[in-house]
Amino acid sequence: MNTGFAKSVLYVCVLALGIFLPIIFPAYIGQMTLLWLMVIFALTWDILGGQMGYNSLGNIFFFGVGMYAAAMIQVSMYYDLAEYTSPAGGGIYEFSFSQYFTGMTVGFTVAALVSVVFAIILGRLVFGLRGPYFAIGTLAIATVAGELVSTWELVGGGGGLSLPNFPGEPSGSRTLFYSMMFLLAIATFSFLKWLYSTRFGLAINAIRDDEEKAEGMGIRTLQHKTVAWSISAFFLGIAGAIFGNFNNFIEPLEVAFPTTTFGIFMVLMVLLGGKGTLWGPVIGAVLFHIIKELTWTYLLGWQWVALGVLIVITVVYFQQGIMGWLMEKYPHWFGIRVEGAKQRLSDMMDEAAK
Amino acid sequence: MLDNILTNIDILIGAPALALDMVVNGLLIGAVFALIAYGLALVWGVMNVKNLAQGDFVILGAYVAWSLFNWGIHPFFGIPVAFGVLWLLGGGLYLFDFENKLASNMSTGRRVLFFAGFCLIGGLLGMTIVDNGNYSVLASVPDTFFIGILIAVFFVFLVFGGIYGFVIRKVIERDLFTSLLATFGVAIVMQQSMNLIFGSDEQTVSLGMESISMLNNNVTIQPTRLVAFLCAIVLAIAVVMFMKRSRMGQAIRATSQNARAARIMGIDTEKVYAFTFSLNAAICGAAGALVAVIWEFQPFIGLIFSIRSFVVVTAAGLGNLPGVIAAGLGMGVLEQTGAFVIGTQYQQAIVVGMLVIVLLIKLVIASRKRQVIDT
Amino acid sequence: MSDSSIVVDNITKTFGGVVANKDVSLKVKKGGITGLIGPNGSGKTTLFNSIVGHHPIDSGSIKFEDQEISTFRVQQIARLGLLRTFQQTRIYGKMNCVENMLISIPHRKTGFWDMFASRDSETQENADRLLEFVGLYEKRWLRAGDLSFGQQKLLEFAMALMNEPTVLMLDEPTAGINPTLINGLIDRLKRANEEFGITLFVIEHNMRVIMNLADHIYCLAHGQMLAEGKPDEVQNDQRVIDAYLGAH
Amino acid sequence: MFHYRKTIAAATLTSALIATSCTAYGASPTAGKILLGSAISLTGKYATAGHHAKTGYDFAIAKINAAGGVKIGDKTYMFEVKYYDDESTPARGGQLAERLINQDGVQYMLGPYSSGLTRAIAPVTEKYKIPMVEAEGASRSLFNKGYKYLFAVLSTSEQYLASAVALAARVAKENGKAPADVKVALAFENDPFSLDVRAGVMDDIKKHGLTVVIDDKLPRNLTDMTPTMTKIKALKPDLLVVSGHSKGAGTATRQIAEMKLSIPMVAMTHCESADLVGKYGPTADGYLCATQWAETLTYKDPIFGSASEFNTEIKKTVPAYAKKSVPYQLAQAAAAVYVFKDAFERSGSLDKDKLRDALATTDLTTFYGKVKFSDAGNNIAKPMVLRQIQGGKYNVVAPVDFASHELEWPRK
Repeated sequence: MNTGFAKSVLYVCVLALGIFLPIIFPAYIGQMTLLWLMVIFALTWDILGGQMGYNSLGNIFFFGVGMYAAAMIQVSMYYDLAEYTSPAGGGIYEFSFSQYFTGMTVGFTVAALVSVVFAIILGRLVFGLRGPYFAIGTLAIATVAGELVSTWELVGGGGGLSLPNFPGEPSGSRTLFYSMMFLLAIATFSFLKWLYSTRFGLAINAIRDDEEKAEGMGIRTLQHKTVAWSISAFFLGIAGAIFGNFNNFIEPLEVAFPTTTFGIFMVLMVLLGGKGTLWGPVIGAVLFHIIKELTWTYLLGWQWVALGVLIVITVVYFQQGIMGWLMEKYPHWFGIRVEGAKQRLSDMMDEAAK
Repeated sequence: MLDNILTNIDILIGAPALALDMVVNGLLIGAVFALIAYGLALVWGVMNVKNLAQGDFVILGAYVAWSLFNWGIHPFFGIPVAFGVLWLLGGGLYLFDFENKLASNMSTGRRVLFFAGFCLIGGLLGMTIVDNGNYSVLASVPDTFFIGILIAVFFVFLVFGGIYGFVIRKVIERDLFTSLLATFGVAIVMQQSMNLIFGSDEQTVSLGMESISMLNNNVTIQPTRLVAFLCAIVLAIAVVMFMKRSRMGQAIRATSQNARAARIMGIDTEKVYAFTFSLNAAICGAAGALVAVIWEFQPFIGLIFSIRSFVVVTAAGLGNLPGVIAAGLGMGVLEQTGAFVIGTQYQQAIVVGMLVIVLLIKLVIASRKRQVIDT
Repeated sequence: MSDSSIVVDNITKTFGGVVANKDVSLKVKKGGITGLIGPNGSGKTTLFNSIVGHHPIDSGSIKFEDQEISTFRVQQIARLGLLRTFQQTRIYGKMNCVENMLISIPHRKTGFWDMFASRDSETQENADRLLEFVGLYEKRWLRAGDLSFGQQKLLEFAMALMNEPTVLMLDEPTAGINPTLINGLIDRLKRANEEFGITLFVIEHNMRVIMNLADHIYCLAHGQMLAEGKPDEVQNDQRVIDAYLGAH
Repeated sequence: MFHYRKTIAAATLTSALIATSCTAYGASPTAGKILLGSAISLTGKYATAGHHAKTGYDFAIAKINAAGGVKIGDKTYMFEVKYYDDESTPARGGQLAERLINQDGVQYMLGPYSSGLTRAIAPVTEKYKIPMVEAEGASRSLFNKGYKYLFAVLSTSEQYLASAVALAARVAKENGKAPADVKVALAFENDPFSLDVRAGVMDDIKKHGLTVVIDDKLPRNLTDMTPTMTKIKALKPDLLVVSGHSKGAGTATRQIAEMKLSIPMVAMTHCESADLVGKYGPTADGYLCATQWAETLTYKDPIFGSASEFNTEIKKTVPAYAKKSVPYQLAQAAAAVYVFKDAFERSGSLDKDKLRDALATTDLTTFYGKVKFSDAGNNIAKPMVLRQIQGGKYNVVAPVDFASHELEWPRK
């Protein structure tokens, strides 16, 4: 039984769960869509937060940018956006099947591109900040973005914006958004798995471990940081676009740029699962989502208290996360070798053999 | 937008006294921001704890003052009480610091004192819980008072004992992220607890005091804000004197400069930390009482005070009280005039935008060093 | 082309009111091993930092291979092939030794898309060879942070070699190393100089080491250049002896 | 070997967790019961109003059940509600609606609080063809989307303060002033509801030809309105219109008094919910308050009795309202449940499509007012009323048909 086989078993299992669970439990498809969104959140946050050591609190910015970019494109391709969003409303807007999907395709592409462009521009600004100021600076950017969008009348300002209705059966739209989110999560995971295996993965790890040394060794740190942020932004932008359509109604402060909910959750999920690992964010996201959904059902009224306590426990007492804990406890599972008695013994044996 | 700005500037040119009005009002409320920010600068500087729950401490103080007001205690007497209550909460947390040897060595007298404090707070909270903010029960059923005490002591034990003993103490001197996220968790718990205890209604302490008007009513000064301003100044002076003169103040300053060296020199840093935390809690309590008489508040509004204090502290730097006061006052003025000129809907954006600008300025200053800005 | 790799001309660096370097000039000969000595606080590390672009200098000029670099930043200078190691050893602690080596490839030779290059066997072999060279081959899969201090120093040295620099500036390579290993290290430094053709510029405290190693030595005291010359000339210079003994 | 173990362990863990999460829930509609569902704001910025609405739902259900429940054919059903907390955020609202429908098997929905949340939930109920009677989402943007399953018992938001504008124009004429000389200051919160109220007010201002001198949008996290008040000082408008939920109403009232502004006419929404009289007493005198319902109106129905009886009973059964006036948010929530009861009984079945048709043909008089839905689903039978705070009492002053008191103008 080789590891390759075991790994493929795992991947097949996850894929099978992703495909069959919504068929077996169709009632939970909405929650499962969100589950994959959470996985995307955690994975994209971990690029910077875990692998590169830059704790951003403002990644949610790209989520909102993607969401609004896609929404604006989807509507304005067929209707006058200002009229569509005016509070008085200007009539009934319907989108045909082809309009809906053409709009979505174009919208999603633009969402991804706009997010990346923003990442590149803002990257030059924020990557000069270190430590606490990076976190606070990114948080401030996301907050300002939400505030500014809410004063932008073209997109409905604080009044929000309804997205085109799905021109078909409800089950169709549910399956559509589930598949989109699932595929995006799989794509994100696969992309990152590949990315971390390249030199890029090593470089951002180096930046995490000692940025000054990395600079001293000639690594193009700003370039790496910007690219890492852009990758994050790319996937988050698309995720935002999908979520906007899934939610059907978007609004700046709480749906698009929710710095104090999704923005913090993404950090928390990564910490819970173990940062700087590929599977940690996934595990963290799944666990967090389940805990959250359970408390929201069974602890009505107290759910936020429960969440707050969970945050505190994770952050204060269990910051290495599940994967980190496993790695500490069973390093050999992960192919990590430690300077232990065993190792020294084998060193001595090697010496003797020579 | 530009039209709006021009129109607004035009209004100001037409009535220049209004500019004075906004500056005065801005300074008055800025003093409250400065006070809250100073508390934050203290815990940030001494304990390296970036307290995101700062605003929620303030709101708790506001609720204390509001409760007292409902019992017929004038809020200006409520200020010292709120200061004291939150001090006790903060300091009492020391009792729950189980692993700390010093707490177990605490003299019986002090324990009794703390316990009495807890009973007081307990009673207060308890009655609020039982009464759901109506205070009709207070006069009629004395039993509930004692039940209230029991519930509240338990509650206080759980929540506040937890905050220091199980959270704050564990994140001192740890990295930024730990304290930021941990206190965010604390903030959520506090907001929800206040929501469950006091209800989600907006509350305020309305004193109905006549405003002082000058220059043909173009400049109005609300006495509440004036008192708030004076209180903030007096408190700030008291804190500065305390930090300069008292032994504890010196120990705090030493610890903030180098905790390890301070420990080697025989300063009990654990004690300093607990003290600093309770001092911050007390400052927040007093600031909360001021907030209660100036604004409307509800359990979820704390975040805006947290944000403002973060902006102020980031702009002024740690351990720089004159800077914090100046930045706080400036923040107040900027918020008022900025919202007037650019538009009220940008008020929040202006506040947070200031933070971005401050960071950028810092960045530009730092970029004079060769290594910070990359090619 | 001059035969000097680094030419430092009259540089001055102050921190606040404290003068760390005053009108310091020196030349590092191409292909040679140049030493820099001086008592504690004489401004050796400040000089290093000025050369590699760690902080701006107040006045003077620094040339590397005839190119003015005094306004360049750390990464640019590193990508020119001028590399330094740190007094407080710096390695990537959470990565294993091989990974530390693989990411220390000469970045000046890479383009944008090389960022996403997969691991190739050539680089891998090169890394293994250099780890073998410094004697860390057996421990190559250990996390770098778990290595002993001396081993970390060796790793840092290997990483620097991996980078294929033209000039390598070493800040106290033997500090904190077990004395029994020092001879091995000197030997390796010499071999690096000879076999790989890397110009070395070494700060060293240990007089025995530097006298063995360097072919030209500069001595700094109180931020100013005190003496220079062949090892034995410097060793016998009365001013150097006074400086070390604390006479003024 | 080790890798294999790790893999299996991880796979088992994942599947176990997902399985638990999915089977942990479980719901089935109970026989003899009609399960309604609602995502309502119990926490977050709309929590106050959310609680009002929830109290209204609960009260109405208790009342209807006590009066013998819903009679469909010869069977009797009791109402029951499943609540979730939407945390006042639209991102959560839509998901919870899905959950109510799919997991809890809810076939009939009661609305959430606020237009924003209703806008997030309506697409979901529409998608599943679940009839939703909502009582707290007044934005017109809800009724131009062609929704077939959305019914609102309340008047749409553009009507909220329209009569205040008309009133100002009338007063101006009576005092020999041209409407164009009437200066209006607007201060509206930047959220779906208030923006929609603003749109309505703007239409009416245009209609009557008044002049807007200040048009401020208030931030969501409002603490201070001083900048707006300063502008009022300079420009001295004749009418100030404020809408910003209870926080906006409270802050405005407080700061108008503090800055000693004399504005002849002030109109706002959410006076009752902000408890202006209780908190600010005489300083709030003379304010015009838009309300969907007033306890002094003369409507009645067989379950709740008259409006004033409803009012008294709430004050008696819910201690929190003993000392403050009962907000209309509560009354309209109760009315929504009553509309459901009526529609169920007329449709004579539990089928949701039949129920929808029955709802569409509702023509009912409740203690809250008349209810009759347009094709778009909004209630067209009930006007908004405008009350003025006069000596600490809310007295209806407009429209004329309902007015019990004369308008006091200018306010002191």
